[in-house]
Amino acid sequence: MPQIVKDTLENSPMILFLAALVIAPFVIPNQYIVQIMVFIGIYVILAQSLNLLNGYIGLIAIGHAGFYGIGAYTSAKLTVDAGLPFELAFLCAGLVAGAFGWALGRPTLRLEGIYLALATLGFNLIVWLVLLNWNSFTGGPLGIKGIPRPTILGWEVDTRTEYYFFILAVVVTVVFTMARLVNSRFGRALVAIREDQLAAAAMGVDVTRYKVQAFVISAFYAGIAGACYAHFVRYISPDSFTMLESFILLAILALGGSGNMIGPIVGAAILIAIPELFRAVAEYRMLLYGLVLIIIMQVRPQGLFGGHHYNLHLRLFDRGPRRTYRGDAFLPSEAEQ
Amino acid sequence: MSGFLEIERLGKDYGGVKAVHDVSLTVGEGEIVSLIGPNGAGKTTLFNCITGTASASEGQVRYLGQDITHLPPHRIAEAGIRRTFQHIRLFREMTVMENVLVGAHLTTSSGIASGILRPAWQKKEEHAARARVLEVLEQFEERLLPRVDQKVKVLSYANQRRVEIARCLVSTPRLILLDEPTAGMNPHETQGIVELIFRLRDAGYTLLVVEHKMRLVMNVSDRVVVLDHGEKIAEGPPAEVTENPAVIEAYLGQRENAAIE
Amino acid sequence: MFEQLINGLTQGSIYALLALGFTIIFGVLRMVTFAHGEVFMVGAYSGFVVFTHLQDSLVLAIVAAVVTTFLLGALMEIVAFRRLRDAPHFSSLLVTIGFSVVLTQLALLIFGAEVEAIPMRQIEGLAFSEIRIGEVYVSYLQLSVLGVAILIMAATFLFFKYSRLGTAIRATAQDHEAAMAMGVDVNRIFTVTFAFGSMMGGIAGVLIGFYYNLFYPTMGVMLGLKAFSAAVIGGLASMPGAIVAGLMIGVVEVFSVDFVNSSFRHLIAFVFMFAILLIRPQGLFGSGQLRGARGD
Amino acid sequence: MISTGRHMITRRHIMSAISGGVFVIAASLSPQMATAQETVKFGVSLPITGDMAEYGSFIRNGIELAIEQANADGGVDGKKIELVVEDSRSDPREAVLVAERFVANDEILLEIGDFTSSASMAAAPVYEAAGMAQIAPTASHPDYSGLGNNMVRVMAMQQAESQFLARWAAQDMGKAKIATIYVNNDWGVQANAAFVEEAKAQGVEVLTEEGITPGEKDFAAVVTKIKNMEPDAVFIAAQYAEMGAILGQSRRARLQTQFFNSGAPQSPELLELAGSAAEGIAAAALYFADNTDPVSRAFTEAYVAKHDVKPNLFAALGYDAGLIAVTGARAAGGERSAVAPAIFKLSGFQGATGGFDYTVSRDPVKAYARTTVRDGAWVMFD
Repeated sequence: MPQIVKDTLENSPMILFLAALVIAPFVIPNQYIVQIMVFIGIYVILAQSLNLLNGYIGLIAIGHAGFYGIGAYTSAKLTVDAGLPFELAFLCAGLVAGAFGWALGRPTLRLEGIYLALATLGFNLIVWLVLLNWNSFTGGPLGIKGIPRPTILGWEVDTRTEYYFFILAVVVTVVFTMARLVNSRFGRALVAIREDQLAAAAMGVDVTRYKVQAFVISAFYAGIAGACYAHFVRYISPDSFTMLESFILLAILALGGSGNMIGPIVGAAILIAIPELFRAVAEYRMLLYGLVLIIIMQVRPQGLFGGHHYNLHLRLFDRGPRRTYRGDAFLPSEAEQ
Repeated sequence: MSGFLEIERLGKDYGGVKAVHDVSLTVGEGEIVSLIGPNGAGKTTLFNCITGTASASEGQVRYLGQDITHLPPHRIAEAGIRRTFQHIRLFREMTVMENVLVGAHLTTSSGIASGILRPAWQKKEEHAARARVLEVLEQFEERLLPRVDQKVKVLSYANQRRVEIARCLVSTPRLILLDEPTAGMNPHETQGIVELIFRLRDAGYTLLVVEHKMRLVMNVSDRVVVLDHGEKIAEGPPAEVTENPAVIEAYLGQRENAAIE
Repeated sequence: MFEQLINGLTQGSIYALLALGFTIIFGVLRMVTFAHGEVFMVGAYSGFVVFTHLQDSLVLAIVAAVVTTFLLGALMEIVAFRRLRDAPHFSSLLVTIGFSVVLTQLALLIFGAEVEAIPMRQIEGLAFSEIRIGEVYVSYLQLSVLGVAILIMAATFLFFKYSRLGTAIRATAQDHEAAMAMGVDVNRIFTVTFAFGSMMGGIAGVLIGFYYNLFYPTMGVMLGLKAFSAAVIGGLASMPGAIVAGLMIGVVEVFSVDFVNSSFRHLIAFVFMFAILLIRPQGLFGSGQLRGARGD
Repeated sequence: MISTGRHMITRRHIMSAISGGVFVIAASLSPQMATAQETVKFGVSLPITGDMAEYGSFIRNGIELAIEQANADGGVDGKKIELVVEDSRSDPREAVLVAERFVANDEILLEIGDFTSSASMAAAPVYEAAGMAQIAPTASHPDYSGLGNNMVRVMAMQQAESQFLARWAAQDMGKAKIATIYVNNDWGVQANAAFVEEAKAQGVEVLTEEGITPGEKDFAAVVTKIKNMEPDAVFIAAQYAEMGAILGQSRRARLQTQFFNSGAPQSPELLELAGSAAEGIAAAALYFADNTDPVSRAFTEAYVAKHDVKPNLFAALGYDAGLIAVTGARAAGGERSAVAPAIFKLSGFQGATGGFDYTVSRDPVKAYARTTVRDGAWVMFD
């Protein structure tokens, strides 16, 4: 059987799922559902960005909405005030957020556990308060309106379906790049630091450098999510980036599970879809998130998909070694439980 | 020969408690030196000072003439020094393959961009690393190879010890510090480790071993250094050290002069 | 200037009182609770309900607040900490974040978003009477808040210094295993301590609720964050530290209003906390060896 | 692709593919049942929950009263008007989602809502794109009506009220030095900016502009700072909760001055909260319970009859929004895009909050009355 067929079979679940996502906007009559899927896409990017810190390298950040806000405001200011083309502003949103990731990661290297969590929360509050009070630059509570629709190399992303495909493309890129990253030497170093920082250093892993890099990449992805949100809602104000937003991300990771690529996707899909799909629940949206945080920790602390080592890497482009053990008597290890 | 690893008047105290005090010793290239002494004699603290896990309060550690006393652990690892730990410190949620691959961290160089784009050299490097891991695991015959894709937390205690040693070997270091490598192993398994140590010596590695099993120390070590209460009380070839009255007193003193073993 | 200092100290004593609850909880459990602001709110509301619906006596209101927050604290400790004893300590923090969100939302559902207040005629006398110190007027209410805050702090000190239970709690704080070995029922101590810390929050709630005479579901959010900062700045396990840090934040805030603008008061308080975390993570008064929380 | 290190297709692979597919299909069957055509539907987007829920309920009462009266007198072309109320929590993102649902549901002819300017402005592009009229009862942001030809403003622009107060303070009362305190939300910033601009134009020295974070309780520091500046008057842009606390704490800090308020005019809750500290404060009134104007009196009586409590400005604005919606619907003949043009032809239309003349400008100009608090009650100032 030619290799290409074997690979396609191997990756059938993901290909089927992607195919379903591509045809979804045409199959679904109600534009409103497409709208929800755009928000799910944004939260998947955000959840994956936090997953890199909380799940992979084990740095607990509970103030991630700060980077989300920085990305959104950067992209908005660059397009609305500076008139930059969307592509550039979108990239800058990630870079500026990444820079703040460095600014937060670098000085908090010495902090551990609770103290690091408090520092990230402090960062979130400071960002929120600066956005709220710097009226001249950020518009304060008035926020920024009239943020243009994205234009990619001439393609005016106008209708909701077009925006859906834009977000789908961004989400696939983010998930794909992160999947590859965490499955490479870099990813192994992150997980080693999570498991045992001291042993990792003894193996030659420069722990401080990786911690800062993890913060920068995570902040970059969160900034990109912020830009996606800004150009979709076309109006942003500080109260979309408060600490409650960070708690929603924590609930998503808690429900879906962190430390692998699937948990955040499932968590985001469930927690963002439910309040929108079932209007009755909408009023109790935040109550739902709070209850998820309390109950999931009692029932299944590692979350639905936590504790497993799922790695989403597309065999199609990655001629990894087929067998990890030369020789015929390959004893199949029991299922990945 | 000399000048490979020199420790000069090394001291380390934790808030007034002198864990290691004024210890000097040298390890020549290709030599196997054992470090023995009763519990709490400062053996592991000395190890930690050499590998940067702890920073020495006074004195100096020189490796190949270079002062590495206050280098961070990863820089000391770069210099070619590897260690195992008294209490096993493996990456529990990672598989055997991944644990040892982290051991090969310094022999590979792919970073963020190459991790994502996966250029040809990165794939080649990854294959080479995985192949080298399998080679190292083969030294432990059938014990580790079949379990290469299992998480280390499900392995037996002895197997975990072996993975820790494999993790050191995979990046062909020049100096290996083994902290009680056969702790918790039965005689048969201990013999496996002894044979491994001999193979390593023949391959030209230099070893500094902390051990309690006297039989193993006797037939493996070129030289033996004895620590007691943080101070070096004896040094020399194994036969000579066992006759040394200070050593006997240090060991036996604790058993109220029970019959000589 | 002196008048602003009084304002600063009053505001600071409120933060200190709340931070004290944090410090007691962290001191023993080595865990930070994120729901302390909401426990404060629950205390305030229980006092308000009793005062307006049952009988308008401040003492009854305080008793109601004490009972509700003590029980709520016990419940939270069991759900967030006791059942998660062996889970990574981050899970417990997540559960307290869950509680803080749930408590606010429940209050919204039960009491609605409207700001409620005790009709002025009921407390007109207390609200506006004041006495003169030099050329400055200090209202009875301000005095009562300062007074009760000091009273409670003193009582806490005495309780921990001399009472049998207090010593048992301090022993558990030093070393859980050793205390267990001495026959101390550590689980009960954890629950009682958490409940005691929450009760402190409840008392602060009813006091401050009546002082400002404003009751709304999100009243505990900003105060909780400030008390959180005070506990951190003071050194998470040191009670004197929490009190001094609380007063410092109060004064820093008030003078930031005076010299800059009142919209910066919260920003400056959190920048202050962030800076302390970076420079001295164990806080101004915390001792070095309390480097991190349980588990690292 | 969910390869778990082994190279076989397992049960879990198939499961995840199916779950992906199911999720997509289930999502598309969400309830959108059509109902018979004998009713006309108005969408209502308001904060039913969240921090602004109480203002949402006042406005909703006003709208429902107007709709009941309209249904009693024949509805629209004989069809009964039915309100489809959705909770936006006045959060811009939710308001956009609510707008999407209204626009997607072709039963709905027009939309009344949202409470805050930011939520209304976030949703405006959605209504504009669908050509559906958006009647915002309380959006006072200057840019709101310019966002499209379907945006109908009911409340006068914030500037108007602030300018009225500034002129009242400067010209009639001759105040020379004024300090301002404003709640740092989109409405507060607007109200304060307009007041300061007009006050400076009138030659008044503005001592300081103190922003307070929404939900704040402690104003001792602010009030003491302002007292030391010895202002002739203090303008406060805040709703009754913060306003009551500021007045109470000003009394404690012995700050005696003429207070002007925008945000809680004629609010009974303010009197209950501030008690005697509210004596003498000045506020402009668009709607005034004891107003002698016939339409306003009729509205007050109907409201008291239904809710046995006096209506406030927000209820009155909701009522006017309802009236305007009905007038527009009756003239539009069931055509969405015809509603707004019909409304913009209105002139000399009398509502509970005064006259509307859209032919002059899309931003209704209102006459304000001067009110104050004497012996614990809102009364006319002069």
